[in-house]
Amino acid sequence: MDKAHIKYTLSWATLALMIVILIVVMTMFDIIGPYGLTTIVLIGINLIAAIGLNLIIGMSGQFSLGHAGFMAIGAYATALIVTAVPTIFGFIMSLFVGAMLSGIVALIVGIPTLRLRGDYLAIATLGVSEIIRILIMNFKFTHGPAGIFAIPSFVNWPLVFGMAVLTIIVVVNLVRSPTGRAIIAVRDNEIAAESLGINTTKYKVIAFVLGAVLAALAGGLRASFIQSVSPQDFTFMQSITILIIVVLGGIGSISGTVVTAIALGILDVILQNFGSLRMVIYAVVLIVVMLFRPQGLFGRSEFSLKKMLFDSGGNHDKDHSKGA
Amino acid sequence: MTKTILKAHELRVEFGGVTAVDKVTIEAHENELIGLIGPNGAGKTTLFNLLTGVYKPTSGDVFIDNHDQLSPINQLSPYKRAQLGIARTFQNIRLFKSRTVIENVLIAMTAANKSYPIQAILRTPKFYQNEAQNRQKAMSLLEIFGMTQVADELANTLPYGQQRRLEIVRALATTPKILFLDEPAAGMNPQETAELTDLIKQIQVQFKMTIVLIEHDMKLVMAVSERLYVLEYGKVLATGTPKDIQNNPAVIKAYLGEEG
Amino acid sequence: MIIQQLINGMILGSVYALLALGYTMVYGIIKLINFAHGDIYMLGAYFGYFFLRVLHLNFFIALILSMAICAVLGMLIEFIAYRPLRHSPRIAVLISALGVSFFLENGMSYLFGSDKRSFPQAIETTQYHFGSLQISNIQIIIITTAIVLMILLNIIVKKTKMGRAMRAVSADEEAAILMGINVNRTISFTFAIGSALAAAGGMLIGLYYNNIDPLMGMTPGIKAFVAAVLGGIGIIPGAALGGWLIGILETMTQAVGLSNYKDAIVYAILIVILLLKPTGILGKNKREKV
Amino acid sequence: MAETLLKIANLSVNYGAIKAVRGIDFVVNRGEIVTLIGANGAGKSTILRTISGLEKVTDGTVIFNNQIVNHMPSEKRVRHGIVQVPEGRRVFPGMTVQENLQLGAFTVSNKSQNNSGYDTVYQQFPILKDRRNQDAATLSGGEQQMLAIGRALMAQPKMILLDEPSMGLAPLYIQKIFDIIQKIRDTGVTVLLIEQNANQALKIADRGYVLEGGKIIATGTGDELLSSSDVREAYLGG
Amino acid sequence: MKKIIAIVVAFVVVIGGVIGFGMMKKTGNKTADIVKIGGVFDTSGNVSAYGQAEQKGANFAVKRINAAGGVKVDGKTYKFKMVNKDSKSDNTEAASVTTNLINNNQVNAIVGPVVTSAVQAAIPSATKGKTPVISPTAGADSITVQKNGTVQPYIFRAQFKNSYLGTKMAKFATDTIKAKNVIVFQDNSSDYGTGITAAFKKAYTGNIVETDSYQAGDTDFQAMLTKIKNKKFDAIVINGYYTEAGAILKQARDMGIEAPVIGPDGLGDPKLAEIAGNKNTSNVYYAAHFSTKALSTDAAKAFVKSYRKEYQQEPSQFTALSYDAVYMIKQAIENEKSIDKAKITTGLAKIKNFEGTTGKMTMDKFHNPKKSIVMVGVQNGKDTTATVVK
Repeated sequence: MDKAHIKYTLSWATLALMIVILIVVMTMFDIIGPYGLTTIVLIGINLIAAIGLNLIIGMSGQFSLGHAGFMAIGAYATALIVTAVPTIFGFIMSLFVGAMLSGIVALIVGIPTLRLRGDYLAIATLGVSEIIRILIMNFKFTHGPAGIFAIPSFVNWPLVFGMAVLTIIVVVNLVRSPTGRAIIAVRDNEIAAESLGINTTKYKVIAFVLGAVLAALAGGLRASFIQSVSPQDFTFMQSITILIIVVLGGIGSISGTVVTAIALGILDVILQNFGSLRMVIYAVVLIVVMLFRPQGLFGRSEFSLKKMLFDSGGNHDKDHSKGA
Repeated sequence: MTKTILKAHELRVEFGGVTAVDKVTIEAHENELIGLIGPNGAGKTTLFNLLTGVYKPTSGDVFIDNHDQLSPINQLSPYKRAQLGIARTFQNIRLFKSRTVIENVLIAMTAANKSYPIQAILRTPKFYQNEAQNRQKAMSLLEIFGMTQVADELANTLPYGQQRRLEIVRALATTPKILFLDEPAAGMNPQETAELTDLIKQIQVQFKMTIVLIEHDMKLVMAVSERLYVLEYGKVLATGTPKDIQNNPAVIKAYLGEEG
Repeated sequence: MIIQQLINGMILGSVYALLALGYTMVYGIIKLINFAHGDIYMLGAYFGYFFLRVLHLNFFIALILSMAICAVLGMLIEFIAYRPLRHSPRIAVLISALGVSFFLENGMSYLFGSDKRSFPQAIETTQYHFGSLQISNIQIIIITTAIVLMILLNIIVKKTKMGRAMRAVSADEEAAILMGINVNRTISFTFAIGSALAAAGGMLIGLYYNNIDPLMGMTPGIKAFVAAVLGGIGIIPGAALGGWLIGILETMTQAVGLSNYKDAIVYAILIVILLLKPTGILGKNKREKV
Repeated sequence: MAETLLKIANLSVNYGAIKAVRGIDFVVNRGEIVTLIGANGAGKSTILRTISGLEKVTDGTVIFNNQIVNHMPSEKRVRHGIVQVPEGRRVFPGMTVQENLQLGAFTVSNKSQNNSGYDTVYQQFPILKDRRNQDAATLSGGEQQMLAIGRALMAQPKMILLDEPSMGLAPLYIQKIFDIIQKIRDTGVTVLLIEQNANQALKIADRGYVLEGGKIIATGTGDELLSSSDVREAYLGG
Repeated sequence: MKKIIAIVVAFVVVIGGVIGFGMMKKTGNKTADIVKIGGVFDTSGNVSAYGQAEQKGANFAVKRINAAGGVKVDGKTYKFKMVNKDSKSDNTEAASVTTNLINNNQVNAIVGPVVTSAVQAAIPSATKGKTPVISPTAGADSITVQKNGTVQPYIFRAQFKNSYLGTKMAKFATDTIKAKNVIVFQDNSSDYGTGITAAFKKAYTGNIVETDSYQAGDTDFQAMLTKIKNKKFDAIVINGYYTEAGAILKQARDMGIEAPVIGPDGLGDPKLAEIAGNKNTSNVYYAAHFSTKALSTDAAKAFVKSYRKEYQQEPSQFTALSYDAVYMIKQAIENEKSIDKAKITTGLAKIKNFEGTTGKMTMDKFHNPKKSIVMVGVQNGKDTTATVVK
């Protein structure tokens, strides 16, 4: 590891630390109350799910409409295990089991269906997600449509914050590795990638499975945080909610996903007060953003601390000032 | 006697009743530069696609040299063929547009190197070491082709000639035995074409590999090829040295049409 | 009883088919999953409600008026929300379509409440019995209207100048331009026809089930889309086939006592069919040119 | 006497990084067959596509019938009489021969004109009449080419642009196609022809232009070019 | 390097600003003369029909209370104020909205959420915020009970619990309808449908010929009905809401199935007859708290009268239950003589003989209102009979 890498890693770590300090200070003075923290947690959870979906849609170019199904698997795994073993160990194990289970389902589903293209894949994944939900709704051990509640909570904002940061690190590190490059190569030009000896199915499946694992993680965190799960939480609309975060942020841009998850989380807070007008406003926002930024807020580009901090001169327009 | 690297035996393919390639038998030897010419629609690219595995033949076989033995590869998918040493470029450039030049080359090295996702995620020293090694390899390859200056540019921002060139570099990064070039000079101006001519010669000398070339620019083909196959209506019309071909009446007719 | 269930499936399927036709036409021409299509169906029902309840028009006049208004709305939606994105990534248009869908659903809910409304029974229900089979006049109207509209659509697409233009644009946009076809106008026309069919579906459903609400388009919308994919999206007879197939499948799963798993079974069959035939039942495989 | 129908002045066309056409000038007079010849990638198709409005002009002007048409939408150019038979024929495969022809006449609203259009086409291509209810996809390559030309004629063009009409066709059909092109000219339609088959094209052409790398490198009457060495060089690399 | 320094400085300034702001901020002084009631209603999304009806009911109650002078505690008059937030038919959103109302809006009590799963999601927030939540319509028995069997301290409901409904419906089917064989249709997309079915099955002594499920939002029931048409049964039990039940009723009657239909209070909406058609809405019995025809309490009479005047339409069970929920809070305040959240909670738990529009009720120790079920019989779309099920 050379000096540049250390510098680079440190600056990201500092940024994360600054955000943590900011939140802590704000809670200390009651500027962020329990509601603010709830919002932060929910944003973090959506973020994890959205990064997973971005890996599938953005990085590997596979159009999946089935994210909710994988979130459901994670959520129910956590709900069932933590209810049975209400300890932190049980919780960690449940996240792990949920992620594994979701990964296995994704593998079984992915190997045949990832041959399908574009909208056909979308509809197949939608189908898988609906099948998962309907099964959950009819199984005895999942408690039918009522779902499971009074799930012990082990989730607080530092945990979700940490998990979100971890997710970003894992995904970014993977994307910037031979594996990630191969995944993106398959997206950019499948035929060319194949002609270079890249097993395209393998890399599509890797992205799909990892995306599903992250979805399950998000589901598990949410189950424990909200302390209840029910099949209605994982309908088609849930997949769409996550999809919107990804597309609005820019397909293939992790920074875009992060910024949009936060922005939409805040928008949600504001819109709670608008009653039935809420979704009308949301709809208009969606259409307008797409009309003016069809490639999403970030396109495919990433926010780069390296450029911002260590490049002198050059005017980079994607320069956000953080803070209050 | 020179070793046969690739052989196609009576290769035939039909699409919806139309026979695009009709019982074509060709052979490529070690370190040979073969030109594949013929009028538009003669089936040249289709033949490439059959050899590289994009299409499956209706009948006939393709063999490739594998540890000094010709082994059939009809059933292998393109990526497996690539791993056996077949590399190619495309008529319509197929770069990874959103990636930088060096990344395009690195991607081509994926199959040859074992990758360890866990190392990547944890960013272990080993990962940095491997990455540095790969980058260096890629850089030295780019250097041969004078592309180090643009290594960090996005592939789709390169000028057209450079994009063509990058596609060739990328194919070479898979360390192939045989390289298929599908109209590498298409869309180039005469100067770029001249540079390309030198480049192809250079590759053959420096990398000691077999090259099969589809090209319409006859100046180029004639200048670099040792042997030519002429295709017309999916069949091999003639084969021989550039001189033979240029004076072959059947070929002239195929190109310029009936004279008289 | 099997035959009775088949008839039930056909009736349900007719509505899916009417909706699926719109999806398929739009998809065929601009490769967009028009998520707002199900909501046009809802608007069609609401306009019908207005014409029947407030203006007391004849059912068929109301039907035609509602179809006409929805045709205009369909064109308007295309013009505002899709046309500016014609050359953008397809997923952007998809999100825009979702936006339109949310807008219509929630806009209607905001203006008129999301409660169900009873649709005016403009035509009195009577039952006909054929042995043990039973069918109502409304059911007959639904099947007939659906079939008549499909035949009409077929005539429009096959025999009229605009219909030919639609097929031409969908087959090869550039070649169509070279024929002097105005692509924008043709796409508008496609939206008009598709929306009119959806509106007809909405009104028929209103009449049949006697209740309408702002979210009534959601589920049938997705089902119809699935039907279009099942039949081979972009292919007009495929949509009709897919619609009927899903209708019959749904009915049959209930008939054999699997009502709990109705949708799951439909999706499972869909996936199996897609795996066997990746472009749908009537779909043709197109190879990418290398 | 020669009245200019099409005038291309200093035309350049780029797409993306490719400079496909680099500042060319040429004219086509009314009633002529003019051919553009040159190897693949010389920019011939791009010129045709630009005349039809499928590509944007980067620089220069396209003047048709004394009107600058640089910004006229493609479909409008068809109404003005510029009709193209695109490379690869591009017939509508799922439609019948008759329907393809009807689409060709999309811009013609006059019914009697239209009917005479069919008469002319069917007279010119009797085989199309025999197959008028068959799907275009079932036709052979040569028949499809005839259909593509017939379809273009249905639009009653002032000028027809032919992009590689002989490509991929059997020799028998190639001859037929060239005969037809001459007949078309004889009915008063101006022809701009792109061909790889240089000998054949130059034989029937009044004038020709030789392209290489997006530039015109030689021009002359058909016979002049036939006997010049430039052409041979452009194709066979001398 | 300059940039890094600039960012560090900016960060310090921001943190300083936050601290400064925090120091200056006094603990917000509550507006003393207002009782804030949070409304967690799904006014958008797929259960918005019920959510909108309940929001209307709560708003109407507040309006009536204020018009009547508010609530008097120790000589001081408090006005009520509704703070409604949309939970968009999403359980997570219900939890989030509840937290928001409790912590940011500082409400004294909450009315809502609409459905069982949303209430389940809201429980942790209510418990943490020590704020009473009274759901007008959530039915699952479990929501008011903790895992260890003790009562969920902050959760109340105005609705019957599902098992009570199911049991009473079974009794009614046997005793009054004299049905020996029944068909059960259940909405299996909500706990309401499956919960009542489970209780019904347990309590019913006759024979259940067939149980079929549908999903909320379904409109076509031909297959289900065709299947049972030729079977032998004396009644159909529809465990779900009026929206789908209306459609089932219409299609069944059109098909010639004339058997009596028994349903829970979810059928209790004037829309039922509108959807099914008056003629078809005959021989229908639903469990009611309240009926526009067979009114049970004076409060109900007054409510219906004023509601009709205000909105020119008939109130539904949803509206009435939500209306009652607000009045129960008022009652609790009056009983405990305090608007304090903890006091309201105790007050709600101790409600006795409260005259609501949906009946005279007394909270049991699990926060379920004990009130008698009236099975309302409908003929030609009109409520005609009312049978009290003991």
